[in-house]
Amino acid sequence: MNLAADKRITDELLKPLQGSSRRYRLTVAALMLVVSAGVAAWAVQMYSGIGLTGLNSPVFWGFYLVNFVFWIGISHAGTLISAILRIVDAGWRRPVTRCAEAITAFALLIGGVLPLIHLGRPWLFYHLIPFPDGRGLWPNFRSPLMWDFFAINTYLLASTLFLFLPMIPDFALVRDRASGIRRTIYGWLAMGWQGTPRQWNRLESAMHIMAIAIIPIAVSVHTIVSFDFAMAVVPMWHSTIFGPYFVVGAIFSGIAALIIAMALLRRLLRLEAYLQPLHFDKLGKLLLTMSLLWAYFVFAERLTVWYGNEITEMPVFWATFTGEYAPAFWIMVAGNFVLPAVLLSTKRTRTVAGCVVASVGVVVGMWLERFLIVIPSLSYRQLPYTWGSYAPGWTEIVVMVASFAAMALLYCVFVKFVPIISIWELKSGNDMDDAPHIVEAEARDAAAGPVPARGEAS
Amino acid sequence: MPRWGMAVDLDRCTGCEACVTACHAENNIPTVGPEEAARGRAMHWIRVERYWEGEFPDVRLTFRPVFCQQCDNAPCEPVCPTYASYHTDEGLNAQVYNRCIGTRYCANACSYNVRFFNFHNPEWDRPLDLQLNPDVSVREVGVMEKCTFCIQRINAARIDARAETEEGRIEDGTLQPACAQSCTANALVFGDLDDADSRVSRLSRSPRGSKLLEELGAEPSVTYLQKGDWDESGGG
Amino acid sequence: MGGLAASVVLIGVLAGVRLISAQDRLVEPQSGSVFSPAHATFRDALAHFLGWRREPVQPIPFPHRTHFEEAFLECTYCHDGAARGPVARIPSVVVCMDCHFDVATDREPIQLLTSFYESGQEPPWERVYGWLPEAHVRFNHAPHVRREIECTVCHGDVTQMIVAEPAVDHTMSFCVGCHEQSQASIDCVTCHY
Amino acid sequence: MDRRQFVKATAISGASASLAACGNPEEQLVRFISDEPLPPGLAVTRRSVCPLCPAGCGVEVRVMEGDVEVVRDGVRGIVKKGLAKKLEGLPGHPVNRGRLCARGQAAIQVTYHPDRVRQPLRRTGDRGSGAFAPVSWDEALAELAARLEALLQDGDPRGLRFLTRPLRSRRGVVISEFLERFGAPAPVVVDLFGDAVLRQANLESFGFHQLPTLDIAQSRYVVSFGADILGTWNSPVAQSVGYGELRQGRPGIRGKFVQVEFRMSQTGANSDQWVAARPGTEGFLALGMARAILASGRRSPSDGGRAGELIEGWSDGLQAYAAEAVEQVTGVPAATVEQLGREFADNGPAIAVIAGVPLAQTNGLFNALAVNALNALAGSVGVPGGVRFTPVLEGLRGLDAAGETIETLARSILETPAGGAPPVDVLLVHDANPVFGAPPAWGVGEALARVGFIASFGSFQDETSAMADLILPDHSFLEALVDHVPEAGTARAAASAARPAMRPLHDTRDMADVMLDVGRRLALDLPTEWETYEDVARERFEALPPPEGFDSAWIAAQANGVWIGPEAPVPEPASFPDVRPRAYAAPEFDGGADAYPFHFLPYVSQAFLDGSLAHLPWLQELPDVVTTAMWSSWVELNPRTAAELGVEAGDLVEVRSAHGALQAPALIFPGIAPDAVAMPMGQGHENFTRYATGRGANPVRVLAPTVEPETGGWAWAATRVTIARLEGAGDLVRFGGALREHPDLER
Repeated sequence: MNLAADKRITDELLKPLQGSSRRYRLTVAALMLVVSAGVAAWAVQMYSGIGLTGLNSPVFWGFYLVNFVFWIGISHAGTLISAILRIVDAGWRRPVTRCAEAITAFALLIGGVLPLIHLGRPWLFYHLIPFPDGRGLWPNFRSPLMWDFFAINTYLLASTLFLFLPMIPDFALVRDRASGIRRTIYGWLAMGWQGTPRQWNRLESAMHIMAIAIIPIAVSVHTIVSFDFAMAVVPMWHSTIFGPYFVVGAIFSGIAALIIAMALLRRLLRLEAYLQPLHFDKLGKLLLTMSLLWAYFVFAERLTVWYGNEITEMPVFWATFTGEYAPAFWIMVAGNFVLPAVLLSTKRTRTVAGCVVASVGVVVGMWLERFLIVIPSLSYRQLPYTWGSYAPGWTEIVVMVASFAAMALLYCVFVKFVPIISIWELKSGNDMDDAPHIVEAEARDAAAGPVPARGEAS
Repeated sequence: MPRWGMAVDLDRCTGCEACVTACHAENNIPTVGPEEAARGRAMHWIRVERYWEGEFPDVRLTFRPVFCQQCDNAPCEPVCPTYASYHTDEGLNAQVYNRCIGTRYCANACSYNVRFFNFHNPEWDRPLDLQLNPDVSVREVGVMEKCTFCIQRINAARIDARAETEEGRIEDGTLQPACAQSCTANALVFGDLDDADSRVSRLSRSPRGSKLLEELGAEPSVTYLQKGDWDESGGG
Repeated sequence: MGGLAASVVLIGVLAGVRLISAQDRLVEPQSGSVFSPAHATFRDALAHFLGWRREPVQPIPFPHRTHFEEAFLECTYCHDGAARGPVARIPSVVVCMDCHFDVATDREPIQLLTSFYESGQEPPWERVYGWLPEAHVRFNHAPHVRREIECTVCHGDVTQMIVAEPAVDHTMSFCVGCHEQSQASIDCVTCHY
Repeated sequence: MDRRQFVKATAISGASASLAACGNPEEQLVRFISDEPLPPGLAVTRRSVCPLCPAGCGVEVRVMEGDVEVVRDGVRGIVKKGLAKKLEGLPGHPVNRGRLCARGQAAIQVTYHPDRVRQPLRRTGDRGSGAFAPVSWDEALAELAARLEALLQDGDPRGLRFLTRPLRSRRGVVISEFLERFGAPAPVVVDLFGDAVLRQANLESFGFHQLPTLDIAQSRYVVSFGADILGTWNSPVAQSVGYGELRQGRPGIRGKFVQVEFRMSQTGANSDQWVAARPGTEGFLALGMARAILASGRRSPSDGGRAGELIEGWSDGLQAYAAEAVEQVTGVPAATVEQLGREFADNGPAIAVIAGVPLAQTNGLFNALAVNALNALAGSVGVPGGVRFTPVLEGLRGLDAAGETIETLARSILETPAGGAPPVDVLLVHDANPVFGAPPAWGVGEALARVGFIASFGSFQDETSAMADLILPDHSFLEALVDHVPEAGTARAAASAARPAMRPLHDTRDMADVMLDVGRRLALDLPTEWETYEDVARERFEALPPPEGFDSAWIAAQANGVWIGPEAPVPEPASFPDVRPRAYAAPEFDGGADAYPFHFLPYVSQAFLDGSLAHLPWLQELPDVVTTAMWSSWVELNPRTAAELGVEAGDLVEVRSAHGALQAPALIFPGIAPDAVAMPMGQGHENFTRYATGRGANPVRVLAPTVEPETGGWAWAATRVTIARLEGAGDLVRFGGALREHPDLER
């Protein structure tokens, strides 16, 4: 690759960082408004009590936890794409990784706040933190919620690091082109990056260690989230399959979210040259794989419940299969299985648009899956006298909308400050031949002037 | 150290619900009003479940008082992240309101659904608040609450017993939670399960006895004595 | 024997309620006025959360030391509930007037005290110790007194104070420390229910 | 947060937790000196009697010191008062034996009710509008005395009437004596869902004009014809205590309990055998059982004694009541009739009891006489384990319905031609709400509107006291001296007496003291020693034999909460009325079966009784045990009927009779016959405190004014109705979920 191509990539990818359009500012303002509405709803709920939600006895958990599990699931986008693909050194990952890692960090932030919103007395959340004092009080380490607390914090820390490390060379790049306060801030973020071989070496090995370490963390996080349910003797929660089922579902929804994010970025930031149909094709295949895996788990779960015919589980089974929750169930099956299977099995429909449509189906389906796990089981517990139902309250709906807005907002802000495609990784890629656009540019540049030896950038 | 338990004789229980009101009076349980009740937030630490069987005219209706079973192996306890729900030395599932941050996990874990949550601050139209029992906390918004076996009475009885005798033993029958005290048909019997001679432990060993949702393995401290059958020989 | 018991009971019954009632009217509740265990205002909630509090200000600088050293009054003479039950109680001005009808009537504070009594009011004593309802603490003096735990352990040497001061911090660690030392129960529901 | 500072914060502890003023000096109120010295933080036990139903359960009142916000001489402040905190059954009371029902537990809320009338009120708006303004007691009493004085001046003392609910205390004597000295007719006792029919039957069969005491504890077989013995009827706590013993109180012996009714009540749910008999045919079934006993030779007709002789065909072995005929009439299978008869005779002591729907029929008296005859045949009357009668204490006897009823009173007022002076000029109302409880056809509301002057002693504004010109609020029972003589529920004579458990919270006065005061103002010739009601109550107690260790029964009653009479021999009936034997007549229903296909079976609500307790929030939120409904009223439909009408649970339906219509949500109820609908009484108040006003529907609105012809008792279960589904859903709040414990697993 030549210098001109490098420069071209750098220029194109740094473009979003240089100023913003009116449309962009309006979008951010609108998103901030929605997020503020969510914060306000939470404030009102704290003042008035969690009774503003639709929660009741017996449905003590509702939309907040549905969205919590949903967002934690989405957060698995980064892990798989980035870490696994890094480890196996799949070349096509390069334009995709940062996009995915950002989803992880933001989804975790959002997902991590939701259980706090869900608390009856959120101002006392510090009871979860272990600290010694004369009262002899500790949090209860036997509680899956404590495991959650630690797992999510660990994952948040790790994924933030994992996102941050490969950004350092790019920060340095921005630093070198910036002036004034921006230069100071990016200088601080670049942590003295000079691009020495020693630094590259360190970065590479750190990335490698993180990539390996974060996979078990990610798997454990969603396993532990599944344990929040599986540990309780609630019909259709108390299941050994929940750990892997949740992890698969998480990765599934994460890929779908990633595809949607990529499609949006591609369109809005004019990154068609970098996020190519090739990437969608590969992610589409992955999504299809996960869809089949997910379907397998759902089949296994429901078959065993149906065949086992336990008196306490069947009311939940039938409520979701033919009863009041059946519409949600069948939309979920359509979105999570039928749609991806149809659209993604053939090359002809595995286009960018096809992938996006399938992904939207999956995101909706996976949200419904979380809903179908949390609500029907609580509605139909062991004693039929206690059966009840649930409909969300206004704060729950506002906060849910705000959580989606928060994701969009964080992303909007992120792309303005950080190159959303890892510039150095793209440059270092040896598979750029795959990208016809780059090859063409190279050819044009070659015709224009002398070309330095390839691969010397590092 | 005593291990508190209860025996519920379903053959005696008439479903009169004296226990329900007695519990409200003793334990400062708020009335939530019609709108909140319609949302499924009514609080009754003890309730009388009713189940229909058969069709008219061969129809049966059975009652079963259900309240916290004070399980030995309680599912509500390990799930609480702050130890607000924990096991006392005397075998009670205690709820410490101070520690409760309102995750409501315990309520999900409890298969008997006997935990109640303060979705809003409880309110008493003045001067109804003058009736509140000063020996019992008034719980605020965001806190889980449940049957305590009238822990305030247990503590008071223990203090009295220690003042009176050296070993401070609470004699069987001197201590009753409000529900058992009001029970018109004497269906609820409370006492020390570790005292082999106490009424409750004798009833708990009855062949008519069983535990609610026994198969879940929560090992409740409450024994239900099933309805008897009448036969003309006069036995039962 | 039975007659004796009966008359004892009867005295109890008859002493229970005298039918002459002061002309008290219950305060009319304001519209929608409710009792709530939470804070009345946001300011209260914040002050509670952050632990802001006001030092107690007493209407009369009650000299505990004088009453102990010169009048030879035991703590339980005035705080008569301590040995019997949960609440030690701040004595009524009626108890003060038992003596102060005659004693030290020339002093200004006593005149103030008498004026409170004559207007049918208690002096607005402020509590020095105590917990908020949200602390859900139930403390019973009687078993502690029966265990012969000196008042000074928890209240400092009030006999040497003029105005009672919060000499001991009634923190949970303070209670738990003592309970652990004396092998009393530290089960949560011993105090929190 | 800093824990140390947190704990240091000053606070108002447990007993005064109700005051939010802590720590804010600007909110701190003056503290008045208390004149009720109570041990701080400790409970004191006082005694009382539950006033909510005529059973008269003894009550233990837990009283503790508490802070009360008051205004004293215009200054707002706080004062420590002794406050009732909890009611518990009085151990050793022969009726309730230390137990107390849900309603009794909730009685404490009467005292602390936010909508209690706090001082005398004078009407300022139209009658029934509920607009009142406070007046002083002096003014109020002067006004009442002036109205009464005017009657005396005009020589029309018969223009005064007194409406009261049945009273089992000497307050009844104060009322009666007052009226007699005044020259007015005897008080009109309002007891709409009462037991006038059964008292009459007991008088005719056994010579006792009172309700029976059921010795269930020692019985081996109990058959109840419609009587809600474990819920609301007679002395439910006493009967429940006995029921517990019947079931599991005796080693090796477990009694059987049979319930005969058309709609499963809470009591019916507890039966070992539930028998659905058509309303009004229960007496026929009882005689079918008697016939089976006679035919089997287990008993002879002479065993029935006088009670048997009152039934036509008795001495001939009741030929008309063959099992097949019984099946035809009642719908109960012939084999069941034979089986019940055989078991009843073989498992003595056995009890048959009748109340409720079977008596609220045009043939109610016959049904009661039939059951009495069955009891007599089995030898169950006056024996342990059978039907007994509590000895009557002369002079302490209560005030029961007799003579003029609210129906005849209303009619006499309404029949006065327009413009003519109505026969009632002054009406005093004590604890009765006939405007709510009487069928509309009697026109009680219209009649009251024509009365010149109404004064109510009500503690609450209700439909009747809203018609009053003057409200003279009574003490609550905890604030008053109470005495009570139970009519039933104990085999030994008993009488309760207790001083006030706490000081009055409001500016109220005891009704009896007010009557005595007015009597003095009018210079009526009342006994001079009756200075206060306490003197009246004590007077007759002093005449009772004191138990061992006491100088007087009055002191004993207060010390123990109850005076219990010596073990007395079976009371001898005073005299028998002269009546002829009777034959069964089919019940007549209002509304033809074609136009009105459903029996309408209202029932006394477990929570609210006849509606007089609908104002208590604990009882509003108490899930009805059979339906789990709270804060609601509802119409019970058989699932099959509901399906035919296309009605689902919660759907709004209209109940229409020939006398009116009402709307209420439907409730699917497996325990009711397909051709009947049932509805609880108690809701549908137009004006009865914030908790009951405008809530649900009042079934009385559609009831026919039919009466039992011989006793004049209201046949409130003799109406037929139609059901129609309306658009939309009703306000049905339920606590419980699924109806069945094992809902179908297959779909």
